[in-house]
Amino acid sequence: MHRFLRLSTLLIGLFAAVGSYAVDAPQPAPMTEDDLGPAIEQPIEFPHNRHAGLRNPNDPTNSDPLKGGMEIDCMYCHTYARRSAVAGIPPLQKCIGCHQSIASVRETPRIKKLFEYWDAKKAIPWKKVHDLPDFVRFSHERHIERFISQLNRPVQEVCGYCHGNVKEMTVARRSKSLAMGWCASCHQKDHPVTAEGGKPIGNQAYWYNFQKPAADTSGGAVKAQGPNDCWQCHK
Amino acid sequence: MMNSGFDRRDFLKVLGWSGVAIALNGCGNTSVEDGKETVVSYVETNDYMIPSISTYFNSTCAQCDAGCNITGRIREGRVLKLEGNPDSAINRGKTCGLGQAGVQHHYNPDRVREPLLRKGGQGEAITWEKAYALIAEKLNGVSGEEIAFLTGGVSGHLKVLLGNYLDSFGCKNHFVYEAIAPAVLRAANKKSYGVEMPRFNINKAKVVLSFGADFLGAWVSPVHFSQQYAQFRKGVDGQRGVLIQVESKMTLTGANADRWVVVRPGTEGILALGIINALGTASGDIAAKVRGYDRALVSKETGVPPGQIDKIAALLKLRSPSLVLAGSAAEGYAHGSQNAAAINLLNHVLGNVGKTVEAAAVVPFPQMAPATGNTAALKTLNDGLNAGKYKVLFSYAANPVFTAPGAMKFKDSLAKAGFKVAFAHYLDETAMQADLVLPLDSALEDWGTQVPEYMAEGAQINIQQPLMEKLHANTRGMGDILLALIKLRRAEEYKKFDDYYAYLRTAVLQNKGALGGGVADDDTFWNETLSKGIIKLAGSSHALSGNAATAGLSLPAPAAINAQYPLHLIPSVSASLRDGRHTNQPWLQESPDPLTTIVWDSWVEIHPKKAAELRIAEGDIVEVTGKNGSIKAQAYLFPGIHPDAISVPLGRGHEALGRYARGYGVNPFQILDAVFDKETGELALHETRVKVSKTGQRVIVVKDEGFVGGKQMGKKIAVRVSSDKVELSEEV
Amino acid sequence: MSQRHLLALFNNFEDAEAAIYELRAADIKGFDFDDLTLKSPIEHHEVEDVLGQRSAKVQWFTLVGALLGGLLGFFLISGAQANFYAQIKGGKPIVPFPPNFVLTFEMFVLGGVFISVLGFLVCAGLPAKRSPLYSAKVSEDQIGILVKADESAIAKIKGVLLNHEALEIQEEAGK
Amino acid sequence: MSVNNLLENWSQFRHFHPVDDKPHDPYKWAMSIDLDACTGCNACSVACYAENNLPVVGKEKYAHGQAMHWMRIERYWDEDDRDFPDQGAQFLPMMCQQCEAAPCETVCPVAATNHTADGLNSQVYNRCIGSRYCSANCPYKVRYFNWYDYPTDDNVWPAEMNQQLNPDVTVRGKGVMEKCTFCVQRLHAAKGAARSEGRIVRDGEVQTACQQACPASAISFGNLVDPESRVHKQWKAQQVELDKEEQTKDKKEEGGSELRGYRIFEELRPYPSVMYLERVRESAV
Amino acid sequence: MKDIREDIAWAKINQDVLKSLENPRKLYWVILFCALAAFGVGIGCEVYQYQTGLGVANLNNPYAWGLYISTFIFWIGMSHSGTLLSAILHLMHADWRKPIYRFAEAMTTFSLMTAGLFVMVHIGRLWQFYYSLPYPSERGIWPNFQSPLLWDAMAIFTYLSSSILFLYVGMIPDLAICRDNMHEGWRKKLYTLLSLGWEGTDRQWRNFRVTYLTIACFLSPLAVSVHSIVASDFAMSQQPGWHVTSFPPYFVAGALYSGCSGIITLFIILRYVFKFEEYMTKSILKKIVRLTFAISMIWTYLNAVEFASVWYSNDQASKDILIQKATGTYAPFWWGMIFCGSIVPLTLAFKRAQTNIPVLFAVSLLLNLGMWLERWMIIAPTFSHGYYPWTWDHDQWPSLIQWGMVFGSFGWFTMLFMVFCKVFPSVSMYEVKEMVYHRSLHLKKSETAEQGAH
Repeated sequence: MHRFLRLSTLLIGLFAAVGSYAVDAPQPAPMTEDDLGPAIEQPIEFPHNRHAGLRNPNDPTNSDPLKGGMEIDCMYCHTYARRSAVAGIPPLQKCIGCHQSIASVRETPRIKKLFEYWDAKKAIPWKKVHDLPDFVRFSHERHIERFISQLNRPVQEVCGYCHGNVKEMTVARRSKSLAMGWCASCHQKDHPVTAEGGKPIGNQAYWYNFQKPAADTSGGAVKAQGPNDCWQCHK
Repeated sequence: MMNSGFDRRDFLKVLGWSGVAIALNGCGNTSVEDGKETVVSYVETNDYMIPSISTYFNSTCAQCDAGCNITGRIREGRVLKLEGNPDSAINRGKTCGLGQAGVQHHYNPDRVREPLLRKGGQGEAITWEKAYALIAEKLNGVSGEEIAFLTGGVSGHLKVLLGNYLDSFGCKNHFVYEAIAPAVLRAANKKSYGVEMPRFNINKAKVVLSFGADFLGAWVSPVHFSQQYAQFRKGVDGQRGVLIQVESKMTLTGANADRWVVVRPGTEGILALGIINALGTASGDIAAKVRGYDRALVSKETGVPPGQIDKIAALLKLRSPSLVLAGSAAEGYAHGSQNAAAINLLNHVLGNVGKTVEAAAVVPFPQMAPATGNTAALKTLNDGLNAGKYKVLFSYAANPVFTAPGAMKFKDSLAKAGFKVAFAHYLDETAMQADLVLPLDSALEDWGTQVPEYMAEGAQINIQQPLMEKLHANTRGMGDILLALIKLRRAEEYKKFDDYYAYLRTAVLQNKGALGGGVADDDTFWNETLSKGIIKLAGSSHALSGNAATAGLSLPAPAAINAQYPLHLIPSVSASLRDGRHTNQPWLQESPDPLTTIVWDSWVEIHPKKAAELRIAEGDIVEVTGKNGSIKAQAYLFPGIHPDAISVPLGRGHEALGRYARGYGVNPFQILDAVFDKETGELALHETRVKVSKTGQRVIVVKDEGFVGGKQMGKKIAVRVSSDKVELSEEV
Repeated sequence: MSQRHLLALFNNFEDAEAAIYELRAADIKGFDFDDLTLKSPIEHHEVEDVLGQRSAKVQWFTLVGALLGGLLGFFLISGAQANFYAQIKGGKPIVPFPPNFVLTFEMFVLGGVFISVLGFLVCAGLPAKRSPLYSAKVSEDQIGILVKADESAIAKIKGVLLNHEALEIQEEAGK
Repeated sequence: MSVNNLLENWSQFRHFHPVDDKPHDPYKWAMSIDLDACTGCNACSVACYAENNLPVVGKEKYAHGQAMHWMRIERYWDEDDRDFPDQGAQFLPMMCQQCEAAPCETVCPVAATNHTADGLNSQVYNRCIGSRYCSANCPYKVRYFNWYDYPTDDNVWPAEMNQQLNPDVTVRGKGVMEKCTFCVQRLHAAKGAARSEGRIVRDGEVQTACQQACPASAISFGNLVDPESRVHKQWKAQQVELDKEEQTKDKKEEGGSELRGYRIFEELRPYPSVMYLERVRESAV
Repeated sequence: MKDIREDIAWAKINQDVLKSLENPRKLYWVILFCALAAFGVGIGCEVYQYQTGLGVANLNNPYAWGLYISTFIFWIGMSHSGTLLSAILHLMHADWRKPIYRFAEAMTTFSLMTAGLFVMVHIGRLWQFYYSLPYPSERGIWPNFQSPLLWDAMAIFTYLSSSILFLYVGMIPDLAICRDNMHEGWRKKLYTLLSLGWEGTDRQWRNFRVTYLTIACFLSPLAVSVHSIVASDFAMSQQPGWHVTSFPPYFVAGALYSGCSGIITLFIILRYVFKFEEYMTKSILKKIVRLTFAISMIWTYLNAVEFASVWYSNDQASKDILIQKATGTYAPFWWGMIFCGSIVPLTLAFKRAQTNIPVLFAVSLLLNLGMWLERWMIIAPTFSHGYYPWTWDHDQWPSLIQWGMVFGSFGWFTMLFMVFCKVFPSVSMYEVKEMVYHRSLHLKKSETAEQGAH
């Protein structure tokens, strides 16, 4: 008899749990850093850490290639990100532009390989690391506008929302799930519309759901969610 | 930027890399992926090259001779779409369906990719060196008289270069052939107005009376006229323009007319004279000429009710200025020139010359002016071929094996030429007969200049430039080929030009002053020219001669009914397929004919009354028999046609031209009689008489309209209102 | 004191009923009347007159299940409609009542039926281990009376049962 | 959270649409088509094929009624029994009317078609399971279903042809419903660009493919809530209101007779976003 | 004529019914084989359609639904018979239902399963079918609860699971009988497992009765709601010919109608195949036939109401469709529906026909044909003759693939049904015993009363 009571309690509990989860469903936990995508072999093992990583304070000349980076702005190389839907891979000429005058690493295997491509005038067949499904319309430009221009957040932080801590990686690896629920987990947060030092928004559209964002009672800052309509992200 | 000396051509090479890497978008991954696809990246790039951002380059549409200026949308090195260039006076940012399909000409899977040499029944791929050597060998010792060069309409620098090449042999046999060009009209205009192609200001007219001119569909410069038409409908001084269309088979323009007047085929001229008579404003010669054309006679001969003639005359009298147009339907008879002259006379009588018929601007470089095609040239060529005059024949941008009237037996004549070289994009019927086929760059890959025949406002020279890198490595531009060939003759003179691009650039820059370059340096001017895609010129215009002579104007009475072949065959020209060179563009095949909504096939339009008489129902396969053969096609009952006529559209019925064209429909050119206009020697397209018989088969007509055809079944869907019920001037 | 089971089979219900009446009236020491179970091939609800109102509680399960289902249905659906992705459809409100009521009804029934069946299993003690004494005849045409009683009472009970023309009496082996 | 959201915003979730008290803000895309200017030339339709990756299905499938023209030109004849159509034909470009209260939206079982904040009837291909209920419920029958897998069908996009495909628009595989989107990819790009500049899209900044091609400029398209837009002015001049099923024009005695703007099947109350202007024919001839 | 003999021995009931699990007539195997073959055809068609695309069904753009949806409704309708017999008649204490309700309920379950298949066959992307189910997902999106299709899905799920439970719960005592009489083997294990240790104790019976009654109470309105929801698929839409207020009752009546005629067909088959002449008596058959006749007249009436309300409405489009149905391409089928649905059942009014098995068999098949046609005539004309004349298409004809799948569905249903009847007792043994018991009690009572009167 108790067995069955247990069973029924269990079932009712499950029913209730599923139900309450379901009701509250659209807040899947954002994936953690541990949730790394597969390691990807690129034609050249590009050291993001070396380029974008933080400087080693003990080494002002930045001479040791194993320690410390050069704090290069993400958008120095991924220059399309602020003007285009895609961040883009820099053209080979950009790599060469710097590396032809950096003699110290000129003979390392990776740089040699780089120059081989350049001499053959062949583009490097980089593999896509963050490859969204083809029916998704994601614009780097919009997100950079929103977070870097309007909210005046640091570049690496903003890029890191989706790309993780690239400055500590060599070859980039996907560290967020990039699945729909994950995107939504950020879209449904109430982000401030503008922040100090950010670009004013003028008369532009930033509200969704047919309602304008209300001023937060405490701070007075206007907050808004990200877009929620299907066509915003699906094509 | 490391390499600042980016030339437009290098840029194209850079662009090209990625074209390969892009697979079918959307059929690819459906979930987040890592490391499966390759990123599009460049070796070198230009500042304005941003992935996922389109760039736009101006060029010229080559789908017909109207010379619309277009803008190509280019992304990741591929041209995706063509739009009209808003700065163009001709098309003002607009395009027609035919123009939209230009990308399908470029990406067509059936393009010729290698030079092909006939070997038995097959073409064998050879190298360009071998091809040039072969041409040189064949031309060796052949006199200029024995060479014939057949082309479609050409203009601009290509025409100059071609002329120079022919000159190098002393050859005068340049045949410019267009199967459905308004050649009779040109001659008639020349006589009536002093110019071949004046400017027609439809937008300034309050009444347009068009005798079979399908200016909204396929006549002269349809996109330009469509815009004028829209303005004309909005009205001058708030008075909405009235369009009256007179023809035997309803064209797209006829379908848009306020009043569509059906006439007995070939009697358009008589009606024109009848209207002059009814107007009663003419005097002198003209009055004398039209005196005989009283309304009873005209009504009897044309089949137009007398009341109708009066109404038209009254309207023309009341609303001025008006515009009278003579179109291909009026010209396509043995007395076509007379018809056109009579119609043009009406413009004189109404005082439209100088108002709505104006002199067009002229490009001040006569050598670049378009060599306009006609059918008389084909007749001459055909006679010459039959006489065995030509040892070497070149053919470019013309497909006479498909478009020559069946009575001419052009295919057999062609076999009599010694060595036939075809410059071709596709293996069309003519290229199939050639000994050597040289593959051409598509219009979106090639350089060129073009001077339109119909000048919209000022004079302009159109620039054609590549919108993307070549799709196929072994195709060449026509200009490049001509340059290579002419180098074989006059090496010294042309050695400074590496390629046609260099030739073009030099030629344009030489006339920088005349082309409005002013003091700009060469590079700036050239880059600006390319970025605009149009060179607008001040241009001059020949004055119109107000010659309203009636001398020699004589119109025959309508032909008696031929007992054996009782019906007129009206080969109709559709806006999208024209003479059939674009039939292999699937968008056009699948774009329904505006009036019948039929797709992918030919049909025989027949009036329901006549059909009832012959017991023909929709979908019956009927045999249309004329003196020169017969064709079989599905019948379509069409109210907009004279009961004594049937109509079959041109353009389909290909035996070659690739997967989208071959085997769809029938080719009415095949059964055309070889009747020519008495004055100009042009082929009279509408003079073929036929009979129609049922074959007993029936098919379901593949068309867009539904089971009840064009009925609205009492629903308020497409609504019409009478002009006195609205106030257009109050609209936005 | 150890107890034993005893199963008597009867040819018809009247005999069994009479036997039960007598057992109840007899008030045998060491035998709790509640330990008497009637087994029958069909339902004899008249037996309640004898056995007393041993009430069934399934309907409470039903009530709770149905209400739970309905409530859950309505809130699940409304909540799902009004989540972050709320999209207007056809000009209707984002939380439209008619469809939600339809679905609430379905969920009401679903909850009711499922929990009723669960209640049935709980109340009827199913699935159960087979009782120590069982005869296939019970599922055919005979009525069985299963009695659990102290050793001391067994003989007495047996007497009563045999009195009422019990066809057969099975006894659990003594412990 | 969701239940909180539900309770907090209850009145909003119970709000009917469209009504005056909550107009679209800042965008409501709408169109008006002047049938007097439309010549029926089909340029719009071909432009749509080019812009939106529409498959060419071929003769056989066309014969089965499986054509995919998002924009179709209908040709009507007068229905009097005269021998000749002496007033010409009537052309009507018909595409998705982007109804404000679209019958298709409510019936989709998976919510693949919804109403967007800028007044479009969205169609999410990757969500669609192909029940075709939307098509069944569409009064205009302007929804087109992928009966076959056109991307892999022979001769639909053979090698090279596929390079023409617009990367901003998904190529639809089999089993998915599709329809005119008002060229949402263009709207999206224009809105993005405007937003970066802190303003809304100006009239004329964005054109649909059909509008851009139309040689007679019969189609105007724009933001209906922008008082500067041509579409707004046209709708206003014709006294056509988005959320009404009866307009001034329908009340002839009140002076609506000189207007020529109407919407098809307005009486079914889908509140279409496309206004047609009646074709005019000269009374004098 | 008696519904059943009161003196039938209980042991014999067990014996007779259990025999049906062992050795049916040869015809059983013939039917099973044919059903398998038909199902195979259906599978083949579906595989082809799945791989090629729905175009092979010869549906087209305005004409988006075809036989799949019509047959879907047909099967949903079929399922109502079981509920009618087992739940509604149970609530009404009509004890003649007892020998036959079991197979009727099985019919409910299997026809629902068949109907469910059609939903899947119908959709364009079967591999994404799960999108239509309300389940919590990482994406946080839900199906559209406004869509009548979703109500359908929910209603069918509820109905199917409730029916299965009802069928199962009602079968537990019988399963115990099977358990007690089976020799060792997989069947014994199966029955032992399924009978949950049922021993027929008073406690079990008591709860059993309440549960059974409760489910029956739920099931009756559920059945009505299911088919009125199916009707909503059409009535809630805007299309002419569908947007009819009387659709829900009309659909329910149609459902009961086709269910009853389905029962007659299967009654006759089972009676013969499993030699159930003593239990499925002609007297019971006669009762069902009379019920069927009554329902057929209700259906006819509602049909007439529909026509009349369309005819007198101001809605020209709906009127056009009605005219189109009666005179257009589909006229033969539409008149066929009227004939089979309203004229043929008139034969059932004749007493002689009410027990004439060959006649009833033929009539029941015709009635079902009529009801199938009815569903098709709801779907097809609206698509071919909707609001928008430009897209009218009167020539549309379902391809062989569609027909193949319709055919296959009958195979699938028959197969499931036949297997069920072979594995589980298709006559409820304990309820037949109850019936016999109560009737004999009644008889005894009246006899004693008579004697007392003497």
